[in-house]
Amino acid sequence: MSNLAFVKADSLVKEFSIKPEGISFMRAASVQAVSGVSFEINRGETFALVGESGCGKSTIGRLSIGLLKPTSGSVYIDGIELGSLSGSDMKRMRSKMQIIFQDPYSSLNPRMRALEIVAEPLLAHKVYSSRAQAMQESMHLLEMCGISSSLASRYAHQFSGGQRQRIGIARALALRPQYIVCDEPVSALDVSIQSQIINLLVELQEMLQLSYMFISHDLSVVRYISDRVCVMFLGKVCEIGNTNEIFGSPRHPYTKLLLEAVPKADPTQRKDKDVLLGDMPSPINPPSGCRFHTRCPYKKGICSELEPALEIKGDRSVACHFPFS
Amino acid sequence: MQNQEEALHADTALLRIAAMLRTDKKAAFGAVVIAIFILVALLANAVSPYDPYKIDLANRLGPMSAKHLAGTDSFGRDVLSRIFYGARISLVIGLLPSIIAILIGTALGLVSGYYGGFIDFIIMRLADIVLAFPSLLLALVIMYSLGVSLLNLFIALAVINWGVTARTVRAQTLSLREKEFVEAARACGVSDLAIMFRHILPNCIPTLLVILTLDIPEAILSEATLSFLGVGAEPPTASWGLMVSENKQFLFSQPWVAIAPGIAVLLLVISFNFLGDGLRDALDPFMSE
Amino acid sequence: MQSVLEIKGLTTHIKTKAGTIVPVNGVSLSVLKGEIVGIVGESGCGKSMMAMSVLQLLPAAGKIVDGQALFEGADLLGMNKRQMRSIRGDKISMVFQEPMSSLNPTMKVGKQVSESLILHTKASRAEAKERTVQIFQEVGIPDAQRRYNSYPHQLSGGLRQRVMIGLALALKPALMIADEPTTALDVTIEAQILKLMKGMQAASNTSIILITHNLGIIAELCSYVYVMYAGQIMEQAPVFELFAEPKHPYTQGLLKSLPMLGEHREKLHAIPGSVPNLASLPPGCSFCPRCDIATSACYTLKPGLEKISEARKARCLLYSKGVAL
Amino acid sequence: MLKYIVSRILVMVPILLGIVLAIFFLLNVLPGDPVSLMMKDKIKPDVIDNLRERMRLNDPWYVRFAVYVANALKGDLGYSYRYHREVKDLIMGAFPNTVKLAFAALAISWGIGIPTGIIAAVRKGKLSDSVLMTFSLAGVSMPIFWIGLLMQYIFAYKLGALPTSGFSTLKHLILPAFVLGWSSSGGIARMVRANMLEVMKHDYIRTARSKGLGETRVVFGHALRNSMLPVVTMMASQVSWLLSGAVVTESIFAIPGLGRISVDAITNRDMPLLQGTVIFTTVLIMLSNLIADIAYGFLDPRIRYQ
Repeated sequence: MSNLAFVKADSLVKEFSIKPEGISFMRAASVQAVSGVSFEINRGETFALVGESGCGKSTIGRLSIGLLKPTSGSVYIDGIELGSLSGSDMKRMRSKMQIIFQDPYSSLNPRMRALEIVAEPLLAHKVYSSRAQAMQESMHLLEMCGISSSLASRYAHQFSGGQRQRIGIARALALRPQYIVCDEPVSALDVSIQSQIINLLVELQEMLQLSYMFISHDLSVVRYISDRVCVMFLGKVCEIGNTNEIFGSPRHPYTKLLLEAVPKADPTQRKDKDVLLGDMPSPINPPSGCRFHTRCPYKKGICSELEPALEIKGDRSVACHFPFS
Repeated sequence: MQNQEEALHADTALLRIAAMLRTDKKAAFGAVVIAIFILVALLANAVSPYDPYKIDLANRLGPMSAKHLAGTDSFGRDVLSRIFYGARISLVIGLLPSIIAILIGTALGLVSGYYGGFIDFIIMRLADIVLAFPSLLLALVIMYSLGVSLLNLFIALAVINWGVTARTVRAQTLSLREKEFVEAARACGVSDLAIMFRHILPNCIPTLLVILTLDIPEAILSEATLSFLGVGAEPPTASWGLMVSENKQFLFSQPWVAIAPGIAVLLLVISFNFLGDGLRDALDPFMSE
Repeated sequence: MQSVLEIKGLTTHIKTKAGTIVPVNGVSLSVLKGEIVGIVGESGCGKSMMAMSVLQLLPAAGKIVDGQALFEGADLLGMNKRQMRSIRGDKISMVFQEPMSSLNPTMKVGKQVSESLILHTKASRAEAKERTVQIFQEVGIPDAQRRYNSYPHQLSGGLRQRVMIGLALALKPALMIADEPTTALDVTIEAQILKLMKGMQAASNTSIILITHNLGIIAELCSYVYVMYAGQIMEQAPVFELFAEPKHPYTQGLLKSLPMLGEHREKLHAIPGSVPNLASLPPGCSFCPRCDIATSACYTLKPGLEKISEARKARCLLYSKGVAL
Repeated sequence: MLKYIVSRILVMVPILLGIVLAIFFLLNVLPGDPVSLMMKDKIKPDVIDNLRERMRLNDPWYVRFAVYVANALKGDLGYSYRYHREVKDLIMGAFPNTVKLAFAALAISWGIGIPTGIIAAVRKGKLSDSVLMTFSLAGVSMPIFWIGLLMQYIFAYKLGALPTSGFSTLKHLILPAFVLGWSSSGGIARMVRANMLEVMKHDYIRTARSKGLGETRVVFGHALRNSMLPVVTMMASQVSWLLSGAVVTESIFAIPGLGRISVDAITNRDMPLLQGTVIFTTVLIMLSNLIADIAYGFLDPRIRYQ
C-alpha cells in the first residue's frame, strides 16, 4: 500500500502565530491549524478532504505541495521529503505538484492575458527554448481545458467564472504535474457550471493519470468525485477511508451528523433531522480530550478527558472512543 | 461583486479615466488647466510679452494696463511674464520630486510588504519617522542644513514625501501577496522578483497614480511657501512664492502685484486636486482593494 | 387561502456602464399566508433585485419601471417613503446573506434589535431591551442577557445570523424575505439556522420568501417554488411536483447536474455555456443558447409563461399552444 | 485595551529617538561646524575655541548626541545664541500662542470640514456637493501666506474690521485662525465624504433601512460613527499640518509662536533654538498621534474588546 503512495504526509503539525500588526516585541499567540495529521494518496487516486471552515483542510493542501512549511512532521512526494530539498531542487519538484484554487476571480492576475497566465510556469521553468513554443503549448493547454484559442488573448476579467476556472486548471497542468491539490475548485461556481468543471477534472485525471487531493465542504461533490475521503474537525482527522464505505456507514459521530446536515434536493426525503448543536470551538483554545466532545450528542465522561487515537482497521481509520460499527 | 472584480483591471482603467473626464466637469476643468500651464511653461519664452528679468526702474509698480496686463513689480519687471516663467519652476518642482519620492516609496513598500520581518520593521519605522515630522519644518531643517537653493529644495521634497507611498504600497502588497494568483505563481516556482514586478507592481499602479496627483499639489504649495519664507528659490528667479514675498510690502498700495502670482498657484493646485479627486473616484475599487 | 403578497409584472431596470439591464423582467408571484415560497436561480438571475424592489431598497442606479406589489391590499410600489418605512421591519422584514457585514460593527447587537422595536412600537428603552433579550432566547442565543451587549465581531457566524433572524422576526411581520440566509455558513450551522427558521415560521405563521441558489434548501423548506433565469420566471410549481417532474429544460438540467449524495453516477450532466450576461441577452428565449432541445424557433420567439396545470407554469415554447417546433 | 495603549506608547519611543537623531544629524553633523557658521570670521580664534569647547564640538557626534538627549530629558534644550536665553524658556513663552492658534484653527477646520463632508456625501452629485467641496478644496489649494495676505488686504485694510498683526486680543485670533482652519478643512471634508460614501455602501446600511429607519437616522445613527473612525486617526496628521501651517501664519500675522521662532532661528542661523523648536513640535505631534490612536481604540469596539 505505502509503496504505491505518491503523496505521504506524516504527523503534520502547522501553527500560525497571530500577532497584532507592527508590535514585534509582544508575545505572539499561536493557533494550531493542523494537529498531527497523517495520510497517503495513491497514484491516480482522488483523495478528498472534507470538513467545515477552520478544520485545517486548506492548510493541509498547501503543506502537501510545499507552499507552506510544516511546524513539524513531513511530506513525501514520490518518496522524496519536501523539507530536505534545496531551493533549486524544490523548484524542480514544483513541476510535479500543482494547485487549483477556489476563487476564480482572485486566482488569475487581472493584468495578464489567458495565454500569458498559462505560459508563465513554462517560462519560469524554461521548459521550452523559445517563447513562441511556450505560447503554443499554452494555447494547446487552454484548448484541452475547453477555452477556444480565439479567446486566448483576452484578459481574465473578460471570462466568466467557469471559464476562469478552466484557465486556472490549464495553468496547473502546464508543467505536467502528477499531483494536483484542488482547493474547493467548484464552491464559488454556479450550480450549472459546477458539473462542467467536475467533468473536466475527471476527464483530465483519466487522460493524464493524475492524483488529486480534493478539498471541499460540499459532501455531494466529494461523494461523486473521490475514491477515499478524510473527514476533519478542528485540525484533527475524524476518520479516513473508502468514500462509499464512509458515506454508506459513517463510524464517527461528526461524519454522521455532517452527512445528515446536508440539505437533500429531494422533498420526499424531508424529515425532522437531528441538528448538530453549538458552534465550532475556538482553535486558539481547543477543547480538552476529543475536540468534538463539546458538540457531540453521544459524548460520555471519557471524551472530555482523553483524546481518542486514530484507530486503524484495514484501510479505514477512525478517531473516536465510541465509534458506530 | 462581479462588476467590482471587473473594475480591478488594467485596460479598463484607462477607459474609466476617459469616461471620468467626460462626466466629471471639475476633473476635466483640472486637466485642461494643467495642460494650459504645461504649454505655457514649455513655451514661456514665446508667450511672454517681456523678458521676466529685465529691470525697468522707471516703470516700478505699474498698474494693470494694455502694455503690462498684470502690471509691473517693484523692479519694473513685467508680472505676467514672470508668472509664465514661474510655471516652469512650479511644474518641475511639483512633478519631479514627487515622482522620485513615489519611486523610492514604491520600492521600499514592495520590499517591506513582500518580505516582511525585520526589513519590513526597519522600513516602516523609517516611514513613521518621516511621517511624524511636520513636513514644512522638516523641509526648513533640510534647507537650513544643505543651504538654500532650488536643487536642495528638490532633494528635501523628494526625501520628505516617500512615506505615504511606502505605507500604501506595503499595504497593497500585503493584500496582493495573499491573493491566489500570487500563490499560484509561487506554486509554479516563479521567482520573487518576477512575482513582485509581474504580479504585484502592475496591480498597484492605479493607486500610485492617485497618490501622484495628490502629491503634486502638495509639492507645488511647499515650493511656493518655502520660497515665500526665503528658503526656496532665490531672487531674481521667477518663482510664484518668491514673487508674492518680494511684493508683499506693497500689498496695500499695489495689491495686484502680490496677489496675481497667488492666483496662478491657486489655479494650478486646485486643478491638480480636481483631477486627483476625479481619478480617485474613477479608480476607487483599486483603492479599496 | 389568502395571499400576503401578490407581485404582478414587476420590472426593474438598472443603469450600468454597459447600458441599462433588466434584472427583473415582468415577474409575478404570490405568497400565501404562512407559506414558505422558494425562489431559486443562479448568480445574476435577478432574484435579489426582485426582493430589493419589493421593499424599495434598490441601489441608486436601480429603478422600478412597471408592476405592482400588493401587500395586504395596498401597492408597495406606489407608496411614498414614509409609508414604506412603516412597512419595512414591521410588516415585512429581511435577512441577508452575510451576517457579519449586515450588522453594524460599532453598535451592540442588542441595540440593533431594540432600535427597531422602539421605532415601530414606541416602546421605552427598558421595554425594548427586555423584549430583545426575550427574542434572543427565542432564536436560541445562549446567555441572551449578556449577548445583548456584544458587538458583532464577538459572535460566531451562526450567532450573528440568529441575531439577524431575531431582528427580522422581532415584530412578528406578516412576511420575511430571506436572501441566501445560509450561504455564508457551514453545513452544520446552516442546518441549525434552517431548523430555526422553520420553527419560527410555524410558531408565528409568518410567510417567508426564501431566495437561494441551493436546490437542497428549497426541497427541504419550501412549499412552492419559482425558478428564475435572466430576470424572468422560467418555471413555477409546488415543490413536490417540481422535483418529481421538472417541466422546463433549464430546471431539468439543473436537477440532473447535481451530484446526489446517495448515488454515484458515471458522468454528471452539465448545462453547457455560461450563466447569461444580462447586458447581452439573446433575442428569443434567454435560455436557448444553453438548451439541449432548442429549435430555430427558440432563437426568435420569446416564450410566454404558459399554464401547464392548475398550479404549474413554465416559460418554454414546448408548452406554447400554436407554436410548431 | 491597556495592552493596546502600552504597545502604542512603546512603539513611539524608537520613532521619537529616530526623529531626534535625524534632526540632530541634519543640524549638527551635516553642515560642518555651527560655531564657525554662526560667527563667520568676526571673532578671535581663542573665543571660538572656547565656545567650541563649551558646546563640546570637539567630541565625536554620537557623544554630543548622547549628551543632548540626556540634557533634553532633564528639560535642558540648550542656549539660544540670538536671544541669549534658554531655548526652553523661549519655547515655553511661544507655546501657548501656538496652542491658541492651533485649537482655534482646529475648531474652524472641523466646523467647516465635517459638515461639508457629510452634506457632500449625502447629496453626492448634487449642486450642494459640488459647491461645498469646491469651497473646501479651494482652502487646501491656496498657499497659506497668500490667503493670509488677501485676508489682511480685505478685512484689515479695506474694511478696517480686524487687526493685521499682533496677538493681544481675541480679535487678533480671528483672521489667522480662519486662514489656517480653512486651509486644513479640505482634507477633513474630503476624508469624511469619502468614508461616508464608502460606509453608505455597506450591507448594514441596507439592514438599517430594511428596519424602516428614516434616512436621517440611517446617516446619523449608523453611518456617521463608522465613517468618523478614520477621521480620528487623521487628527494626528492634521495637527502636524496645522503646526506646519502655523509657521507661515505666524510669520504673516506676526504672532510670537513656535513657528515664528523657528523661522527666526533659521534667518539668524540659531541652531540650538531651531533644533529645540523642531524637536518640541515633533513631540507634540507624536503625542497627538498617541491620543488619536487611543481615541480610536475607545471608539472602535473591534479594538476595545480585542
